[in-house]
Amino acid sequence: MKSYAIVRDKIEIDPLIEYVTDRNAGAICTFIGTVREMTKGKKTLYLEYQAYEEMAEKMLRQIGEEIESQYPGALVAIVHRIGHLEISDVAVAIAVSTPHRAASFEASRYAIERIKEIVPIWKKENWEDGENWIGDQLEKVAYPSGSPKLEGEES
Amino acid sequence: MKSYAIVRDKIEIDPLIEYVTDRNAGAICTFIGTVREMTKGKKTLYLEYQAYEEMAEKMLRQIGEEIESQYPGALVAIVHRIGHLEISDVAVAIAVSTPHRAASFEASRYAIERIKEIVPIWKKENWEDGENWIGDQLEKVAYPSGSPKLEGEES
Amino acid sequence: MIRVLLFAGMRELVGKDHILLPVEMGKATVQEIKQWIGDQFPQTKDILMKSMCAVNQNYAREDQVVTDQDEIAFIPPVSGG
Amino acid sequence: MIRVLLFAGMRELVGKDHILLPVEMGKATVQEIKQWIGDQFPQTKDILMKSMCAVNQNYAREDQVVTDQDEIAFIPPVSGG
Repeated sequence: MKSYAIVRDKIEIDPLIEYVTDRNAGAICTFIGTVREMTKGKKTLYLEYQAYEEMAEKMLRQIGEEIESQYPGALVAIVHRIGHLEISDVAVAIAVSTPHRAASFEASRYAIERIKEIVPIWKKENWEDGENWIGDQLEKVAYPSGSPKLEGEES
Repeated sequence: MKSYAIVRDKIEIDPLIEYVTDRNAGAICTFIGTVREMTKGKKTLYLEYQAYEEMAEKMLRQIGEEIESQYPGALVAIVHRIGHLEISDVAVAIAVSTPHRAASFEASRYAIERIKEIVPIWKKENWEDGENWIGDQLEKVAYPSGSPKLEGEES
Repeated sequence: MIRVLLFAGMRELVGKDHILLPVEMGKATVQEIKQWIGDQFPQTKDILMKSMCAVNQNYAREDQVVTDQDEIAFIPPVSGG
Repeated sequence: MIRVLLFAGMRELVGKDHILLPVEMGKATVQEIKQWIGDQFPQTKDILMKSMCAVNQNYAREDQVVTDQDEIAFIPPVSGG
């Protein structure tokens, strides 16, 4: 299994958990993002995810490395699915193991926030009354706080 | 599946995730506690968990209800294993789904902290040089902050 | 007779998973039961001091009165998770 | 020729998953490429303004110089997760 992957098929959670299981881990926190039907009163029919696949995997790996350097002993695996996703399908799954529990929660939370900042993946919402690539809307400020790191810049 | 259970066999994560999966959930956070080999330089050989089973399940359910009343739309499942556990075995697994991600992390974290406060389960460490029921040691203050709620007391 | 369930370290120190109180203690407070167990099994005094009592699977106060219709258990500091 | 990869809303607005720049732009800054695309495909101007550029799969500054040996992509605001 690749520990940082963009996939087109259903994401299985067990292989991720197995990947981060370790004799020195006491805690595994997984985060699973699923397709929610209702958002602010609007009904989603299905989603379509697109990625700049090679770069997206590279950025997932970067996030994992950021975590491993921040939390000694952490092991990380992240898989994001692309293509057509139905309600309740798993879009992203993150697993982090650490020796103690606090770090596993923090690191897993960090991973999902970072994914939303720097990983080139796009979501197209298909509602009852239309469709739109999320992120393009004028109401959303582009890259507010978590601007992607530029080459050569300090992280 | 019982959504709050004390079990003697290997804990499977997928049924827990399925249990909390919902059309209105966008986030599932799971916490898995595994048996760690090294703690403060001491090598654990295996663990033995004992529970006041009926009360423990009741307290797990109480924790789930605390979460569901605190986080609207949350769904919770918690399973704790007892008996003889080897290194890397899953001792406890928590799954919480919520509409948005922040609450899933908070609630899952809350669940594991509460388990360590109020659920009548005991762990006996078996080290290379001896064994001990954890919680009985003099260095640990009994019920410091999170004292179990007494009957009739406000939570 | 009131039956008191024991767990973990208490169970090991007493060598049994429950204690039956004498018939004349047909009704007693948690505090009285604790006192009696400590007297009969002095090796449990340290843990008893740190333990909670559960009556019918709810944590109980020291002054709660119980009878042989209730399920009593002493809960040493827990260590699950 | 420099090849620029397009994704999401940009891909839809242009109707292609990449753009080939004219041969005379054999070497250009990210800023110049952005300008040229905005001129050729005015419908992309709004998104271009909000997009980052990636050169060889790293986020790049506007003044970075690229050649046809580099892999260029415009990254509209991401929305994974």
